[in-house]
Amino acid sequence: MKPTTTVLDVARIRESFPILQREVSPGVPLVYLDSAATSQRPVQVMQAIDEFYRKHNANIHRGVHRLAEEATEAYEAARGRIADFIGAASPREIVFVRNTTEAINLVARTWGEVNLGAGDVVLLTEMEHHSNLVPWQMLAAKLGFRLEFVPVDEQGLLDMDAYKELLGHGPKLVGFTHMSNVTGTINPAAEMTAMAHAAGAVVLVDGAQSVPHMPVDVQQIDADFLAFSGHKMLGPTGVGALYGRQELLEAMPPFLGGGDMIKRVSLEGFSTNEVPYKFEAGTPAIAEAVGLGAAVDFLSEIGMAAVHAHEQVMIAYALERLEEVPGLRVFGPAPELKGAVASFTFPGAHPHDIAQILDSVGVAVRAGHHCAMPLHQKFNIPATTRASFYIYNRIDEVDRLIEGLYKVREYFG
Amino acid sequence: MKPTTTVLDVARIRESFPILQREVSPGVPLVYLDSAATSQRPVQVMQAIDEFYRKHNANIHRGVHRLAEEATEAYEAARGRIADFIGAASPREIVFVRNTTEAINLVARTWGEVNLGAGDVVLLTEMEHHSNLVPWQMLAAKLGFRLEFVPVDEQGLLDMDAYKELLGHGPKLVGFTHMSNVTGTINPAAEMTAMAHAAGAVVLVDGAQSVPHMPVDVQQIDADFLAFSGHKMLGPTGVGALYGRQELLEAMPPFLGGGDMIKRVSLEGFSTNEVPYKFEAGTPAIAEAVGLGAAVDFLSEIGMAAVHAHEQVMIAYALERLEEVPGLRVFGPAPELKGAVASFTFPGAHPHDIAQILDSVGVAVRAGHHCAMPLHQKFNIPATTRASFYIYNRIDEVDRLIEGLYKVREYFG
Amino acid sequence: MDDLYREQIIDHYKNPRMRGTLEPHDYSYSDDNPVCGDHLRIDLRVDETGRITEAAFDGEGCAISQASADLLVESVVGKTLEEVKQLSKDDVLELLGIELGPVRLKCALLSLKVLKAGVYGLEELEEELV
Amino acid sequence: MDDLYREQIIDHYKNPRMRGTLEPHDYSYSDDNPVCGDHLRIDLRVDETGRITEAAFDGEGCAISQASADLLVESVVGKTLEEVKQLSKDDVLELLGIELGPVRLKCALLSLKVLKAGVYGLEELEEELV
Ligand SMILES: Cc1ncc(COP(=O)(O)O)c(C=O)c1O
Ligand SMILES: Cc1ncc(COP(=O)(O)O)c(C=O)c1O
Repeated sequence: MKPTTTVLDVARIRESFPILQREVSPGVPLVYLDSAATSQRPVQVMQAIDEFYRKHNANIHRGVHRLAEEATEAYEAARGRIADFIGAASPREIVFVRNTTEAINLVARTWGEVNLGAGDVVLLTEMEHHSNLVPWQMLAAKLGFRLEFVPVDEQGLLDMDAYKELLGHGPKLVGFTHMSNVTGTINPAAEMTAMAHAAGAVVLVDGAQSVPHMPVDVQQIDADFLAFSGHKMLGPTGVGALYGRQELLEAMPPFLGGGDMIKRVSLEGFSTNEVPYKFEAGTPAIAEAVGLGAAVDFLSEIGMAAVHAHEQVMIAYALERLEEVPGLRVFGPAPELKGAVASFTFPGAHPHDIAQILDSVGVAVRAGHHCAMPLHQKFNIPATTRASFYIYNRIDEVDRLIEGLYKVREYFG
Repeated sequence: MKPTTTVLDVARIRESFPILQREVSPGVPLVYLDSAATSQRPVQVMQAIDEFYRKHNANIHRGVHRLAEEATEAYEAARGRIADFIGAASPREIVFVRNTTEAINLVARTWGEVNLGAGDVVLLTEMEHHSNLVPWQMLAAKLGFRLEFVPVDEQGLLDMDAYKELLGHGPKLVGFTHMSNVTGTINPAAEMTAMAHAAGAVVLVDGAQSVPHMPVDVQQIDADFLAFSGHKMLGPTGVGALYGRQELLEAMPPFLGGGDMIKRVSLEGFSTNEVPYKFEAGTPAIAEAVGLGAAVDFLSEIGMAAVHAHEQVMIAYALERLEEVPGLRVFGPAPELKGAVASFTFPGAHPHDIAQILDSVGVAVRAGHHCAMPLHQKFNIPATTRASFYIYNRIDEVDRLIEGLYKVREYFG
Repeated sequence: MDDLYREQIIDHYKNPRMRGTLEPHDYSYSDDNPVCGDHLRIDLRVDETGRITEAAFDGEGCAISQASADLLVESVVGKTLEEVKQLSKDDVLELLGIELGPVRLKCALLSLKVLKAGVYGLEELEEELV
Repeated sequence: MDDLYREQIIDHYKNPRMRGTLEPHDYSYSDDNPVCGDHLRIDLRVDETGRITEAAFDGEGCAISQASADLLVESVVGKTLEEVKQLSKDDVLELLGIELGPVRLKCALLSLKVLKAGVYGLEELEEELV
């Protein structure tokens, strides 16, 4: 049944997103269903960046002049807002990075480098994004530890019995995505971290898809590390964050070397700065951090519970309609177990061609392996087409997607 | 003698920089002399970012929909413009990074990791920024190679006889800054790379200060690697570039692991993508790269030779006036051997206090070790105050600086 | 869109003329398009004068990549290896008869890339194709 | 600015009352402000009841950090170690009598940081000072 409204005032939200007024070609308005790849940005975020550059722009930390102080305050205030947003105990637990990928590499190259060795096990899952797989493969090749994987079933859910069993191998680190970017599966993070902690493991949660779309509280899920990207949560590109528990961060060696991460340097050596600065070498993405702060404000004003509720309505309706399309196969569990992401295949039509035909009617979706080749291998398909939704999507945009899919059938059916 | 004009139409240039209209406190207009830390951004750059977000924003490379194609084209076009700007043979030789610091760490962790070992020598200079020192110290601690340093004389010039001698130790890599961010010294890059190549070394040039301020052509100076930051050359924060000769880049292992840098991934392992993508893991700073492209256009329109000529006039006049101030000591060589950077000390007044008093009259300068502690140790001082100039600085802003310094004398003289 | 999926392309995609493998062959090469996980292999048989006598492709991928492979492989039979080396991106686009954005261009050119790699070795052609 | 460099501060900077070193001492700690390379050391002598009988600081730095060190060290003579543990950022700012931006705040608080680190151990105080 088609819902007539959701919990959000989508019309009002859309006023903040000028790109959604765009036509893809004359007379063909944009239906943006690719937010799992990157979200759009509201004018509030663009204005925060613009205002920073117009009024306060300077390099931070080392300056005593007015602009430098204002820039430092703006940057650190953003850190504080992000800490609050995910329930961190202190802003010091937030390290600014470029994106989720860098955040995970940072953990691998610092915590991993000193805590992992031959004979150790790192436990991941079969549904990981390459970002939470390749860094561990690179490190494993170097240090000689073993990777193990929690299997995914045909519904796209983790096999929790297998998880329990694999924890018995005593992994030093457990890393899993909070929400799959392919199936939308929301993993039971709090339960999984509790089990991992009981088995003595440190837990890294890939929050790239969860932090933008649902309430995430690091203390409630008890994550040791949480990685996420600004660009998927209304913020600018070029900035993301790594949350790390303070005592872990303090015990870790530095990541990149350079300015700001040091306390003292001589030609002979250096000593490191305090956390989180120890991990932020060189001039950071200052304006982008400020922009991410504005994005967090925008989301907080709506409320993450409302964001999630809206998306639940969207995905339930989308799955219902997708099932009507003859031959279409959707991957992933029931709507209440997942976020607003639907990946599917269609017999006889390559995912790229589906995306292209949808594009011709204005519907922007993604096609490919979505940086999760192993999960596609598991499902025995090279690629899928993926539609993903966010706060600015309307119910009737699902209908536009379905119309486009009927057009695909005309060509390839 | 006070020059009445320079080669640039500074009044017109200033129209593009709204922040320069700002007052630091009521009635006290801003005199921004801190461009060596970070430059200001022209509206053209802000507009390029804004327009990207308003019209073309999407994730790149993996998308077939219209926005994704436009975003990919914009990002790659920026890469091409940056390649042209520094005379690279191909856009493939440009890797987008966060900043100079990351660029140098990238070289250390990829080229360095496979080419350096116990018994090897890496030759740097005493005037390096921490960004071109700490990454090598970290790697040396791990791999056991030795760091050697070309000495700096009291004028702030490299000792070229010592350089020749040190090349005799057969360094595998020579790394030096093209322009010092403390003394402004411009090192003879072409001559130094020729000598280093003759000695069999690979050469990394830190272009953080040179690329923004003078014509730099990688083929003319024959650098193997050149690192620079967008934020010091009118571009946004969060983006910079590493130039690397294509055959070197191709032979190097990847840097960070994750999406986009791979060709194929399975649970067992991965194969890497082509250069430069091999080095760009995860969603890059897309809008920022586009902004940097606009910054390069802005600079190209002015012409880098004109930029340098303007700054020569500025620094010659600034040095002349600084010498008038009793007791003030300026570090660095004669104006024709340096960029538009003047670092100085004043007896009885700490550099921080000088900067603070200058701030009170609207003059924004930087105080501290400028991330070059070893050079300050060499000069036997903990810190300096630094004034630095760019295309938007007027001759009379030098006079404002000098007035401020006389005020410092009143307090601390 | 009607441009992009004109009948000829859908036809070559659904009913490829040149799909198959040649065993034995004189030249063979396979590669992927990492963007979408497409895979393509091209086999060639060549006579003493360096002229291609038989050609076949196999793999999976989108309509653009498969139709382009079919059209391209069809077009090289009877050509010399030297002539194959001269083939350009524009030749492939002419065979397809459509305009393409940068991402789909990779799909369309995968077949040319694989063909040339088989004939020459990968290093040399990367340059040429960009 | 007149606020920032009011006479008392310039006076304590130019003519510090408490500059020196105590050898032997009961407590001593030194640290840097990495932002500017300032360096500060504080020495204390304490009687059996835990009351500070003598105190001195040494180091180099800006007027704010040096005047703050001089004022703070002067103020702790006669206090107990327990009382020193209670000292807060606001106590230092009150001694200085000025308002400060975030960067200069670090200069002003370096002396408190060093003093407390000497009394307690560095880990505990980092939390407290932010
Ligand atoms: C010579 C030099 N190298 C490297 C850097 C580091 O630049 P970034 O902080 O953008 O990484 C700077 C800037 O402070 C510099 O002046
Ligand atoms: C689950 C998941 N992890 C990691 C990433 C990587 O994010 P980024 O490209 O911003 O580093 C993504 C985004 O594609 C994702 O969906």
